[in-house]
Amino acid sequence: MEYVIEMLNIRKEFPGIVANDDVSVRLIKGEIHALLGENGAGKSTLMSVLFGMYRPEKGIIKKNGIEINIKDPNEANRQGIGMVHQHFKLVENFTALQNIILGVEDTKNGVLLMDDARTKVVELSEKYGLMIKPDELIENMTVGMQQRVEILKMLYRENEILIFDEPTAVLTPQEIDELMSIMRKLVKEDKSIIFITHKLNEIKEVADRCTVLRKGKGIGTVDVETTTKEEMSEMMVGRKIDLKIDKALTKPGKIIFEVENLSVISKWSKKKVVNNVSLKVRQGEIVCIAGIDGNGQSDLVYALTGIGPHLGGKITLNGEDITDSSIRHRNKAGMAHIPEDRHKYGLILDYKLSKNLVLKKYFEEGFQKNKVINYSNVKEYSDKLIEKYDVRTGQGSNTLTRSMSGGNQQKAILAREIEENPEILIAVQPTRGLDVGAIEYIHKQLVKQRDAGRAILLISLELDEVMNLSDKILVIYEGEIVAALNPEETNIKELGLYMAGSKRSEVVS
Amino acid sequence: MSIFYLIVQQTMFFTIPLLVVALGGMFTERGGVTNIALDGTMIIGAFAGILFINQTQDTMSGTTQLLLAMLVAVGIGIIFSLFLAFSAINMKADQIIGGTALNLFAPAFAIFAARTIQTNGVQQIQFNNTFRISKVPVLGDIPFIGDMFFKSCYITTYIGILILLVATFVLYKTKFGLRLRSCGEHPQAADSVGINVYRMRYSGVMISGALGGLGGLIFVIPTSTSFNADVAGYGFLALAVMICGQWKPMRIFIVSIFFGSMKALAASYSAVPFLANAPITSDFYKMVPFIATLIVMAFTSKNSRAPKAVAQPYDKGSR
Amino acid sequence: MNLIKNVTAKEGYHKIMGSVSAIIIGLIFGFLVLLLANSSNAFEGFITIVAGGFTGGGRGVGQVLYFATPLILTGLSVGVAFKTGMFNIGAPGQFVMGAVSAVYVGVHVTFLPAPFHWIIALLAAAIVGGIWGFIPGMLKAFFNVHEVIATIMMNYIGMYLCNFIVKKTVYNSLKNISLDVKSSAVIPKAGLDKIFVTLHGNYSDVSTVNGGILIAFGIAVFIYFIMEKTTLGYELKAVGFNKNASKYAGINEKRNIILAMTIAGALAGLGGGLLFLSGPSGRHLAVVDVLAMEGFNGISVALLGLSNPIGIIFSAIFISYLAQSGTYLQTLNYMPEVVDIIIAVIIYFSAFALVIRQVLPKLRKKFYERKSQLPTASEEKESNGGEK
Amino acid sequence: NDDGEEAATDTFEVAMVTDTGTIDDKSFNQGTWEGVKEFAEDNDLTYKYYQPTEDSADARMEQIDLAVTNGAKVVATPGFLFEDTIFEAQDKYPDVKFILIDGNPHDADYNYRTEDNAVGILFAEEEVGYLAGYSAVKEGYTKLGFMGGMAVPPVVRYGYGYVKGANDAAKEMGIDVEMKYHYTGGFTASPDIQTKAASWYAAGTEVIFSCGGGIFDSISAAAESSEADVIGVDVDQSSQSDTVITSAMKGLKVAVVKALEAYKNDEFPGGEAWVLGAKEDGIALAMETSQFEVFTQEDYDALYEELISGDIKIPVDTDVESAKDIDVTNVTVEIVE
Ligand SMILES: Nc1ncnc2c1ncn2[C@@H]1O[C@H](COP(=O)(O)OP(=O)(O)OP(=O)(O)O)[C@@H](O)[C@H]1O
Ligand SMILES: Nc1ncnc2c1ncn2[C@@H]1O[C@H](COP(=O)(O)OP(=O)(O)OP(=O)(O)O)[C@@H](O)[C@H]1O
Ligand SMILES: [Mg+2]
Ligand SMILES: [Mg+2]
Repeated sequence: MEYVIEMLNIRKEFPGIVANDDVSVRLIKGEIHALLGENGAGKSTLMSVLFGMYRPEKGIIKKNGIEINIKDPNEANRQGIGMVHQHFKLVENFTALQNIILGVEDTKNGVLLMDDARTKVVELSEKYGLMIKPDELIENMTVGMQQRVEILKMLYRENEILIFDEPTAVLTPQEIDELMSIMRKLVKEDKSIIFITHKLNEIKEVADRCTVLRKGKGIGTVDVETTTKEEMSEMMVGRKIDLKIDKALTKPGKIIFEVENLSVISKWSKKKVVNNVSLKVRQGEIVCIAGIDGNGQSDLVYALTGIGPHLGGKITLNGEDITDSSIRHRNKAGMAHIPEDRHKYGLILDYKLSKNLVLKKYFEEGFQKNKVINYSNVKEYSDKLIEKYDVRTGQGSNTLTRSMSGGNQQKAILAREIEENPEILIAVQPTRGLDVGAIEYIHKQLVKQRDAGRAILLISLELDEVMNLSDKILVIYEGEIVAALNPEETNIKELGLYMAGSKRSEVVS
Repeated sequence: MSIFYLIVQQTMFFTIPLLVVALGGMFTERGGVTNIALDGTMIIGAFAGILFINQTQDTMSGTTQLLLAMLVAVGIGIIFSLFLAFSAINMKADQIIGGTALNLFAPAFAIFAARTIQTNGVQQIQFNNTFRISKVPVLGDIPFIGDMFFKSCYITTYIGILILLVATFVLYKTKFGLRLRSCGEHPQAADSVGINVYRMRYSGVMISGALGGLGGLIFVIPTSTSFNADVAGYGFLALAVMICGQWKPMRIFIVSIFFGSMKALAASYSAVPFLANAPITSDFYKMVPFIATLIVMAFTSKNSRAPKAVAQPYDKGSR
Repeated sequence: MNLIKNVTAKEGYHKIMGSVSAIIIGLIFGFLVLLLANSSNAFEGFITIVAGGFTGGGRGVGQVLYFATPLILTGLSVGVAFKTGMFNIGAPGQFVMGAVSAVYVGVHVTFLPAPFHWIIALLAAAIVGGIWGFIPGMLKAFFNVHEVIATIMMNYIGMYLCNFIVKKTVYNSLKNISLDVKSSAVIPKAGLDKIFVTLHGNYSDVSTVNGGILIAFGIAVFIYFIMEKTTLGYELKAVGFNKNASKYAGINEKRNIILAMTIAGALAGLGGGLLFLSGPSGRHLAVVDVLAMEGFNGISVALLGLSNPIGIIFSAIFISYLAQSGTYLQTLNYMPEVVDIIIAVIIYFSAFALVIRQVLPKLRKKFYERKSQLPTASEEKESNGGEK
Repeated sequence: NDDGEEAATDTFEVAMVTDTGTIDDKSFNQGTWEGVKEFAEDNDLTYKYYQPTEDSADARMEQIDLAVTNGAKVVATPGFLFEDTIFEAQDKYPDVKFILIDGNPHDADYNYRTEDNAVGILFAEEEVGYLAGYSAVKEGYTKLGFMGGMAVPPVVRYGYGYVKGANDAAKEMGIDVEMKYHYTGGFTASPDIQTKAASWYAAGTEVIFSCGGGIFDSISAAAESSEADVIGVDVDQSSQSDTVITSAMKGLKVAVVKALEAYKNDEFPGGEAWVLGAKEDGIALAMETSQFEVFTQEDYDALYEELISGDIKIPVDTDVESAKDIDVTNVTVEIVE
């Protein structure tokens, strides 16, 4: 067999952990080769080795049968290897064009030749249907657009071997479809693709072969055509997983949380990013706001939780008008919030876990007396939560939060917010970036809260999550609620159409 | 009228060093390293440059000597800045600590070295100022403009303006500038496209060393006849000018002019007829530049934003 | 054995070891400078540096504490701001504004009886210093003005304003310094003059140290308590670590920024009060256009003390100890600047403490692994990075 | 303690303690140091200077203690700031001689007392200030400036003499002169002082009497760029800049050497308070290096004689509140705050 790239017996260690242990992957020219594995299985690490970001402790890499030494990304680039990273490597206040040429700039007498580069970028963009505006700043782009900039970076470098590290995690169904078709176009041009994903549907749809990693070890490579999803899933996790949640029918109670005609003006663009949004959440129901990233969800949540400003409208919690209340007051009135960015908002990473678990409680009677914090009570409380929510850490309550894994950080936030006994829980992308095990756990917790009579407002980009969890779906598009749907009566396709703005209905909430 | 020309000329004495040093600060911060040691760098640069002039003044004079002294100041400034670079980049140390140490070190060293090197064991270094250009040929004859900018001036003023133009060009139009900025914003991104972040950051710090050293020298030359291990805190002011100029060369230029002219006015009010008789004491005039800056800042800072990765050590391994 | 092992496992131990290594490197470097300057006296000079304040006997030790007093407070000032995520270069201005307020009260508010007089004067120092921190705090919280700019500007404004106030209200024109404060406003010696003396013939050389050092200790412990044990400290540090998350948690981040800067200013101002409320033979405010060094030294003190209030006590005493040795170095024909160079080198290397801190646990791990051969490696798994 | 004394291998017989400046401050510290150095080297004595750690009487006393511990038998201390310190030190160290420049020992309430082991040396700065002002006007300058470091007694005396001298010369010549009068607020150079001086020059001032240590650097820098003139102070400053037309000198070095000679010869003038003026040859204008063309050596000598005779009445710091209050007829004094 002709392999364009062979990674053989790769071993890569990090302090205290073996991220890749004797892993081999072989890529055939012109194929889409999927890489499957749980969080932390070592997929990104393996690809970073291929891309020259890390040097492996053991193992060799061959290109077209000849051993090569990829010592840095420059060398990878020379070998025709490009990579779209899981966390985009884009300079936010640069334009698309600047990001694309960065590192491979053409100059004349020391001056950057921007015009030549622009012409080339526009050509490429048209050829693959990427529709990039070269002079737009990254910070003004949607995630999907940013990803296309990353793809253009590879194309601009005329890379033949393209690595996509979890490209679909941040995309909408429509965008995912478009990405798939772009990928197919690319392999038609004789490029070879390594495609990392947790989603078996996607592998089934687009990949030719699939290599599975588990806990740093290579489990095997299979032919996608002839392998079932269940088989692959079992290879990945080592056990059977069922993501379908059995939840009882909802018995909604009285209205707990109500938003009327809320709008938000963006600080940056001065445009209306949330427009006249109204919604109601009742006891014992999960209302989900679905939508493509960048359609005003963040600003809506900031306005609801008091982090950001709002323009007109009214927010009522349990009958009380909290439109202009402070964040602290909202919390006390019964609002809990799982933020979308756990590092930016959710946690103080340099505080130990116990201090983070009382982030919204340290001022309460019992934890504090005359403004002096009772740290033994804090620890006791924290130990209780760690146990109850199965938060896995190195040193229990004293673990520095920064050193915890993403899933466990998320669990800690969940524990903290649920223990607030909130009237309304606003959960924003609560499973972002987590593996199936963690997702399963968090979904179960949310349903449990619903069943206990709490009102939950879920904001999610993941359609599976939306379909599985919600009792009612609101679709947000360009800051407006464009549809209110019943999950029993709709499907992913229809939802996608609303999210993409190509369909609208009269909204009754 | 002559007072007006004088204030313009004096403004340049304050403006140009601030501009040059703040541009140096801009380069290092754009690369992601903060340099609080600008003050120390100025002292070291001025020390080396003035010492050079002092030691060579029997053999040479005039603009050639000044240009050589500037090279010395630049060279020593760069060497000095390497200590910051090593600590901030290689050792990933807290950049404030490294800078503070260098700020402490510079004046102590300048005094120590001056006393050790000079035969009379004195800490001040005397110099003959043979660098003043009383009138630039041709240009000095232009009415008005000539009086303002081409009489009783120093070549350093023009070099300062040249540095501004070059800095703007380098930062925005060259490969180096683009790469440097990416390292100050998102070093991981730079690294992933094969840019050597450490090397870029070293370059940024070294530019700040070069310009800081140079700024120190050109600060001392027009306003004194000896150097006493002190630049009157102008390194810190340059830092403020850089932030106030939002890390952009032209804005930094405007802020330096603003501050420089305030300084010049505040010091020369006693020769300005209508100000001299106002019942205001000199202490208040001296406060004016600082109060004015604060007020301006209050109105212009709303959207001020530092390079994102500044002051954060870059660790290749981290994600 | 186990005790040693446990102690050495503590993070604090590595922090301290980092500082200790820096000090050793600094001293070695200082020795080289001494050799370079005058090799014949180098060894003696080195001994003098190490002996520090002790060279001067009881008085010398007292002087160390005396000079440490303002340093502790300006160090705390910078440290508190650091912990709240801000860099307060404004200690010189806050210090001098505190000083002039204390002196004003000390000279003019004469109806107060003794203990109240100096206490009120100190309060005035803290309040006015606090105002000098409050303004940059406000500007930062509401106008997004970078605190570095604002505090630098406030330094100069404070310096000139102080000169103006001295000249208008408490001026001794014969010496161009401030007037003596009333004796009731002088900070009492608190018995320290009995302890820190060197007998010299019929005369006892009494140290300048006064009760101020006890106040400084007390304040440092108090600040430690505030930062570590109270809700205020919890909030301030939270804001320092992560402004967004603090806001999310309902902490009023603007209020805390202002509060932190105000506390920082009050501390530095208090430092000014403590130093200048001294008798006729003590410090007076001179009318000069020079920023107060005590303020800038606060930055070094805070950094060396890792911004920890207790650490700051030690680092202030340490720097003062070295500075005092500079005085004695003069007798060996060395310039006092040698000591400044040594301090600079120590601070420079203390920044490497982080690296040393990372190396030390590994060395320690190797040591114990070899010793015991037990599979304890897993429990040693220390992680210092994060996802970002 | 004994150990300490044994550890110190060297002792230094002649000591100097500086005030707030350094020994190279181009002012009284430097003058005193030069005297100490010259005398000690000529007489093969060990000598050394000490720099206080801060600006307070206690810190100055600490250095005196240190000097004595290191074997000092005679200590020279320049500056009026030492007045209270020497007041105590003379009692504390009866076996050590103290030479106090620019002041006389007194306690906090200004009760003067000089013991047998101390001598206070003052200079009649107003006399040499007078010479400077007089000669400058005679030379043809009509727009004068005075910049003093700080309004401390010696500087004030220089300034008052300068005003008076200018006035008397103007009166003789029947002309009117203008005088800008300012204290810079410190004895160190700063760009602000340079700017201020440059602005005076630009506004017409022809010569500035630079009266205080380091500020000379700033003022002469301004003079150089404005092609104007400076009068130096304390020592002959002509070598430092071509703009120096003359310097108002006081015999610091001479006085120190004189006192030290007396000490060596066991004739220490303990308890005395010297005031060194024209009569004692304690002051002089630098004539040899001067750039005067009109004002001649003969003019100078005649004037000096007049000063010696005591016919000329010059106000001193204790006579009037401000330079504005000096009784003048032909000078307009403009006080610049
Ligand atoms: N720079 C690093 N330093 C230390 N450990 C690391 C580093 N990078 C990755 N790891 C660890 O190596 C393991 C593999 O990580 P990797 O990012 O390759 O996983 P992944 O399969 O891409 O997971 P995910 O699905 O979450 O992206 C994880 O345990 C991770 O914590
Ligand atoms: N940069 C890093 N340096 C050191 N250790 C790290 C680093 N990043 C992650 N780790 C460690 O690696 C382990 C796994 O981290 P990671 O975030 O990849 O978890 P994960 O396996 O993906 O789990 P989760 O499902 O919770 O995301 C954690 O123990 C974490 O402390
Ligand atoms: Mg992960
Ligand atoms: Mg990954």
